[in-house]
Amino acid sequence: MSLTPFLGKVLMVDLVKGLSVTFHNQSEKERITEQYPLERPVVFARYRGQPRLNVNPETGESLCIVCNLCALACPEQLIVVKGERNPATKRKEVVSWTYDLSRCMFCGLCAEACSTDALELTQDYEMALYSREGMVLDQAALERGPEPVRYAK
Amino acid sequence: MLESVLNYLKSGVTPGEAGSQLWATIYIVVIVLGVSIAVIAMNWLERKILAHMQIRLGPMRVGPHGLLQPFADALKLLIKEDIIPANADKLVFWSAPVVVTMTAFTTFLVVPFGRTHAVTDMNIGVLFMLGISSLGVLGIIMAGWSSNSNYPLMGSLRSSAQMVSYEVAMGLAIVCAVLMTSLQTGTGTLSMIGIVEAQNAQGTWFIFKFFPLGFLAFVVFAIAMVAETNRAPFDLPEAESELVAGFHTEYSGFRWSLFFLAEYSAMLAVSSIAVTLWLGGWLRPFANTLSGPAWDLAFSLIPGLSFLVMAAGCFLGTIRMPKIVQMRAQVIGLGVFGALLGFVGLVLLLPGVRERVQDIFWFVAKVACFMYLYIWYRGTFPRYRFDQLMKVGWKVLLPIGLGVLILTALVGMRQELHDMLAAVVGGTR
Amino acid sequence: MKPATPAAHKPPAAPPKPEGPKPEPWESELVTALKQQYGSGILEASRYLGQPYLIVDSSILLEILRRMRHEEGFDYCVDITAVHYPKREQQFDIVYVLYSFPKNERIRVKARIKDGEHVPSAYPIWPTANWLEREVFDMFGIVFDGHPGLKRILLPEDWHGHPLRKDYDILQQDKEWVHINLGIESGQ
Amino acid sequence: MSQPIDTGYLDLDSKDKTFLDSTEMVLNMGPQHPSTHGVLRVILKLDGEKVLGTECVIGYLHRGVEKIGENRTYTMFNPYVDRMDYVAAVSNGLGYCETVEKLLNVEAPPRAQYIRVIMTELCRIASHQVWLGTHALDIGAITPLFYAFRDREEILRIFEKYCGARLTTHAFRIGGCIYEAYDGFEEDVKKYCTFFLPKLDEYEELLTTNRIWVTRTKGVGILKPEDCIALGVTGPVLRASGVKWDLRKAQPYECYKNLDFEIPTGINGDTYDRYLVRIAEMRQSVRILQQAVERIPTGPIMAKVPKVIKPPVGEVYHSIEAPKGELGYFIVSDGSTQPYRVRVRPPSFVNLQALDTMVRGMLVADVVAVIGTLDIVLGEVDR
Repeated sequence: MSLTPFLGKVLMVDLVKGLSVTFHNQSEKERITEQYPLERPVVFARYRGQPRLNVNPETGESLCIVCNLCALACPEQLIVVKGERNPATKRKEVVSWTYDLSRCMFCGLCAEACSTDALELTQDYEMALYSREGMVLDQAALERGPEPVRYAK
Repeated sequence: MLESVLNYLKSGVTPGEAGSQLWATIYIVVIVLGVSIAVIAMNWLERKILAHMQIRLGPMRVGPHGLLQPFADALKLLIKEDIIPANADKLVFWSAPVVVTMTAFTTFLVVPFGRTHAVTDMNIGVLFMLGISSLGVLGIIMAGWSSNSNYPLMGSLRSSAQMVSYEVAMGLAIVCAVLMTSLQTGTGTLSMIGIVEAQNAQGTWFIFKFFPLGFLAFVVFAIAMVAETNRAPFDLPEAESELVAGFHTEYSGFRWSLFFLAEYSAMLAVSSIAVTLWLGGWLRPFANTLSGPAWDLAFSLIPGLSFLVMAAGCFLGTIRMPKIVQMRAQVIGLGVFGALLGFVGLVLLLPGVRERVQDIFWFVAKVACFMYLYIWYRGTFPRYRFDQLMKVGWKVLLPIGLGVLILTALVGMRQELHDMLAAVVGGTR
Repeated sequence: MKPATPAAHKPPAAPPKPEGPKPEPWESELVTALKQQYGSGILEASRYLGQPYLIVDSSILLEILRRMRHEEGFDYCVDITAVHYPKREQQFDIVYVLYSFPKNERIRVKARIKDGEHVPSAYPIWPTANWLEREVFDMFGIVFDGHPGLKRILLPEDWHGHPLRKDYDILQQDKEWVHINLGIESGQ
Repeated sequence: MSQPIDTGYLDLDSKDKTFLDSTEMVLNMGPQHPSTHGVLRVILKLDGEKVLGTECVIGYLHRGVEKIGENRTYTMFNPYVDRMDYVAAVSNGLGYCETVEKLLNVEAPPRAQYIRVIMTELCRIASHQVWLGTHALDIGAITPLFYAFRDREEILRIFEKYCGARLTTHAFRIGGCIYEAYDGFEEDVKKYCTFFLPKLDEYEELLTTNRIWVTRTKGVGILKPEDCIALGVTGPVLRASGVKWDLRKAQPYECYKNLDFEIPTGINGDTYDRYLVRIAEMRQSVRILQQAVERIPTGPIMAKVPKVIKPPVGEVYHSIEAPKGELGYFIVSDGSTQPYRVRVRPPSFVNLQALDTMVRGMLVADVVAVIGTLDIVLGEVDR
């Protein structure tokens, strides 16, 4: 055994090296914890979160044309769209639109399939609920977007 | 009444020496309370320091910077359901944590926090501490055996083997220190107070004595004591990744918290031995180089000042906390805590108090360094395997301990040896 | 030569889409040698999309595998699996994916077996076959003779049926459980 | 000819045959155990602390992925494969997409290939980071876990920016990628490379020379190369035994043939070598990333694939080098929109089989170390 490794072993250089790493990481600027309700994570534009049905901002009409493509694309078959043709405008209009959030895995295939800009997975991530009841979203809830419970005074 | 109190305070002896039952009781109560508070503080500090090493924040929600977290946990543990497994040996299961806690606390009987701040000055103090602290293993075996479950059994068997092995190395290292007390002054002692006095008389802490012999003995002890208290990297009896929780797997609630209490007080106890034997106990640092009344005064101010610095840290913390409504209670709490620390610091600056208290401060400060080391090790090192642990104990520490012991004896007796050799050589001539 | 796919029993009413690549005969020394030795035991040797495969008679399966392992250098058994064709007489295709480290080649050896027919275990040739065969047993109910411990691996011991068979209804077990434990007809 | 290796069956009823034979203990490790990485149950037969034999009980996380695949269209099945090896979801998706592309006889355009390679290599680093953290945690070092997860966070951020999800990414589609690289993608990856290398040194400072780490891992769970091959073990475990085999080199897919990297191998095939190999692999991945980022071509990211995917009748086996080993897909098409049969050849499942060979005669603590070093993900073992 040559001298340097031997000395290193006797003086426990390997252990000291490790100790110095943990010691240096104690500094305040290394800390990465986010204190969640106070600090909120940055969510990027492509994030696939809570689904939303978009409405035409000027008229408030739903952009959905009841083409049923999203329901066909969904691997979990959790979207049910029912519509009927309005004889006046000759356009299909939504009768019921449900989205079962409890089974959704946020793969984004529905939004990709949407032929208009109606269905979109938004950047809202606070979707937790206390029971499964509220997890089947109807058209109104989807257009409204999530309303997370806030525990502020 | 007041007179007797003052008389005792002036006497400068421990309650044991004074033969005062009353004062002994008071001391015991104070020590039990103090150790419990220290364990609570350790709990918080360990979480915080470990978290910071792991680039986390640690507890932040219960109280400012999680200061009340240990209390919240203690409350939770107290009101938890008390579970005794159906197939456990109930009596043994019940008594195991009691044994462990009792032994852990009993060791503090002879720990000298200062010249007069020990319950008694036992003339076999070191032996007493070693003996009692090794009784703790009994409780661990009881816990493991009575749980009637595989993981606790393996944990307790590991623990017993480990503690017994490392006690040997530990004992050798202690003998080195005891040997050093008998040098120069000529009278060896096993009394904890006597050992510190010997260091005072010899003008050096034993860690620096016969460099590097004292240091080596200290290192042997420092490693053995980590193993003795089942802490990382020797925490095999409770290795959570292998044995779930080791010997206390089946324990919950208050019984579990007793194990916790015992573990931390055992850490404090062995650190106290280390401090007493090698780091000059309650003696202030640089007692021989920086001597004189001015230095004495300066060092006696340090306890109070350090509390004031901590208080200032707290106030700084209140300023840096986020200024929002939800955090107001926390800010106020931190401010109050800072004020409390500041008040303690000011009290410690009073002339009457500071002389009596600085011994305790230095002792506690040294023990605190060891506690930090414990946490630091835990944050850094992987865990040894059982056979490797035994190898370190028997094949590394034991020979080093023996060697240091023999060398210490030889170096200490060099004058006598020289004389003897001269006599022999002279005789033959 | 029959195509190695279920198209054989599919109604030929498929739309006239552009035809995909066809399996082409696989010519190599290995195939020639095998054909010489086993004759009609080698039912088919083809390539599909550049991936060679052999279809052999189940009676000589073990022999072929052993030869592949020890003489042809296919030392690594990548995967063993099965495919169920309920409409065929020989309901199961059992597929061995083999790889040769020295040759950097991958081939598939397939055998067709009837429902209930036993297959010799490849465990003595490749120890890795142990769990892979257990999985095939678990999912298809194909019994391997000479396997050291053929029991279910992914599903619990008390599971009924073999779920990757085409006739296995995914709700079957669920319905039964619901019926027994909750006393209702269906949990869906 | 190699000896058949006993891969572990315990005769649990046969203990206590005679009075003096009663020293064996059966220890049930898992499914709820801190270091079985999920819900693996290992039944250990022990003599004191020495392991006489093991038996793995798996399937607690079985979700029937293969059955689901038969009931979904090709496009719909894509998100499900992410949920097998959930710490390396991108690799799963890549393997599946490539296999279907092979069945369709199309190839992703070059730009898509580069994006895919960058994503998969990032994913390999992320997967190895999870492995490093949990493996170190099993051996008792708790801190590397947090450092590894901190650095993995940066990768997940890139994933989220690129495809909108952090873990189960669903990043690729059959025929290429659906997401164009976002603005600053290249810069992010480059920044990550420069950020990560010092961090990797930091992990190494904590572990590589640490005497406790070395004694805990050297000579533990040795796998000889011939055993590796007989047991079908692949990935870093195989390479640590000295077999220089990596599908990225042996049968290059995507654009790996244009990229310059090395295959790190070990010598002894023990836990320490596997650790070194994985660390070296992370360095190689950084190297690949640096090259790939420089060379990303412009162009389309999606090949011409019909909207409804209907591969011609046929079957195909294709495999890629996932972080854990050879991840293969065997897909049988009957010409319809749904696969007739999807078989996944999971690396973790096959690698886990080597556990018994590796731990026999070792101690209980080594079982934990070996489970960690095999780098299994129970989601993939059980599917």
